[in-house]
Amino acid sequence: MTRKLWIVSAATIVCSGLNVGTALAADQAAYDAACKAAEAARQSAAEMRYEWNTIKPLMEKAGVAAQAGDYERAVKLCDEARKHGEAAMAQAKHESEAWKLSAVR
Amino acid sequence: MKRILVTILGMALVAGLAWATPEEDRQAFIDYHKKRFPNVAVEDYVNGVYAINPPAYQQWLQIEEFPPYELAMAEGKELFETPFANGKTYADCFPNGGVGIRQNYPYFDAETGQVKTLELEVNECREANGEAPYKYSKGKMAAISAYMAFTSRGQKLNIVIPDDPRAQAAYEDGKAYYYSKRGQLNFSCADCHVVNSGMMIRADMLSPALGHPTHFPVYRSKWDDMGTLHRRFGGCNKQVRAEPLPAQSEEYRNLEYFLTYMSNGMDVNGPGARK
Amino acid sequence: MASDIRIKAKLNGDTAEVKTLMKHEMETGTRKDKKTGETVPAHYITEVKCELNGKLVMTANWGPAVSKNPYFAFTVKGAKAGDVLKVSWVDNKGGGSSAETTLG
Amino acid sequence: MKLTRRMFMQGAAAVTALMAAPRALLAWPEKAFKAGSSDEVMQALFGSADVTESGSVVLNAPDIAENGRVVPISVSSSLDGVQSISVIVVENPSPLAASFDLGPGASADVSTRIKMGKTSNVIAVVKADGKLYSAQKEVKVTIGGCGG
Repeated sequence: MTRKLWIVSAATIVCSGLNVGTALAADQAAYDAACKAAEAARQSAAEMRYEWNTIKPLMEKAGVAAQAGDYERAVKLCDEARKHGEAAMAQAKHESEAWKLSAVR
Repeated sequence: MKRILVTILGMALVAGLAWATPEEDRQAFIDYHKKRFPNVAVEDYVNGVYAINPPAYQQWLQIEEFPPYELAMAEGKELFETPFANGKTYADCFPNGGVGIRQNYPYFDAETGQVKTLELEVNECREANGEAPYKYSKGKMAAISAYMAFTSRGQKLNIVIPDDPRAQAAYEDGKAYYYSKRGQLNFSCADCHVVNSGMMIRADMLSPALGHPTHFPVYRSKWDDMGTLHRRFGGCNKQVRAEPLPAQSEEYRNLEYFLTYMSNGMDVNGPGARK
Repeated sequence: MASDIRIKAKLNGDTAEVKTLMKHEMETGTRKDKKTGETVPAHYITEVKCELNGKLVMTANWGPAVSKNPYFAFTVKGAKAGDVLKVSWVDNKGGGSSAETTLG
Repeated sequence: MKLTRRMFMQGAAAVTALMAAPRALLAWPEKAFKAGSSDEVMQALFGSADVTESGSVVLNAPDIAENGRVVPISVSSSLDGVQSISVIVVENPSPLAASFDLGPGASADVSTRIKMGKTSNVIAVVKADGKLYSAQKEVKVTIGGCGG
């Protein structure tokens, strides 16, 4: 699995390298990493049933930016998506007890 | 020192809450609404926001002259009465031939250990008779649900939480869902419909929680369409910027279990028309 | 099949109060489909005719600003039990439907 | 209730039958429905924008529409010889919403539900004995956020 991913990333880097030069290759990798981290956070939040509906649109925007070669923006958007995912996880953890204080009694 | 005291008090409350029975919850829920809207009779909450918003009530009465859900009801009646390919009908799947039974849903099914909703059983009936299931949010499911609710109008909601830890857990789970903040806006269901009911959110008045499930499914002008209770749950989740869960997911069924229990004893008056 | 015109008529002396509800999209022609992004073509009822015992008593001319699943209520004088009230519509695409009820 | 459903597109025969059917009242007033202002609507419908406001025309509409997609409207009149009732939403892109031609036996009392894009004056125009009378009312339309 890890190996496969490595090969895919390597291939991407090579492709990018061929097309637009090595300067952007690192950015593609940075985008891939940021995107992976965001997706992991999203999935964790979703498993807790606390996913925010802001995360997927941010990642979609990031994908569009990456495709257009704007890796800086793509990484930024992925980072934001990851932060939303992490905030959702924190919310889930907090609410698992906090809700009891707001119940009508 | 003060903070410690508050914390201790808070913990005591949390501990105390764990012991509230569903019936105590329901009584507290009604008392809350009586205090919040002293001029509204409990039985009027079946009309949702129209119980607390007189100008909107007047327009609603005009819509009720010939409510758009009657088209869905007619479709639902026809679907309900049309036999499946194997010759059986919905009437064979439900108690009392499926007529006048809405008030008993959702219920806890000891066999599966799950909360069963009316819509879930409509699809179980279809599949048991070799038919493809309907989608849960709208369309034919909402039409059948509308017809079955109509045949139950005036019956009193009678949600039972049996002496079974799994049933109580399902109720507690639904209650937790109702009061937990979620989404980017960090709102719970209760933040809008309990704490702030009657307040305006932009141009809309927030409807009170008591009586909410009595009038579903609804024809919503905003949708220009019919929708089930779970479609509305999804809409509420989206509005606080949370990803909605699938209609008939365990969480939504448990939520319906809790929320409907809160309205126990009130009349079924679905289907409804809402803005 | 379930009717796409529903009629409720009530006789008060010689006055019939008629309420109708018609199943129709009433597309304005300006709305965009959320999925495809394409404009949904205009599709709306243009004309509703109401006849009592075959005699035209009312014609409603509508544009796309009439709400989806249109509601239309009117009253007719000089009606009696047993009279047949017919409501029919045509739309801008040439579709149409009709339904009738006997006053009771 | 007896029901029939016809699709007029089914064949030329049906179309011909429709054309041949006796039609006492005027055809659908396309020009009035396509008009972009209330004056143009009046010109197209009546050939005149000369209208008198009258207490004998009663327009029933909400002060604030619960939802602009479904605004209940009713118009009635105590005038004699009412020939038509028209409903104009001044601020809609196509202001004419509906126009009712009354035949013998019809009372001057109609109700329907209309769409309103934004806050607007709604005008009810009643044509009686060849003259035009009107009533108007502002209906506020707010942009919804949540609802229900």
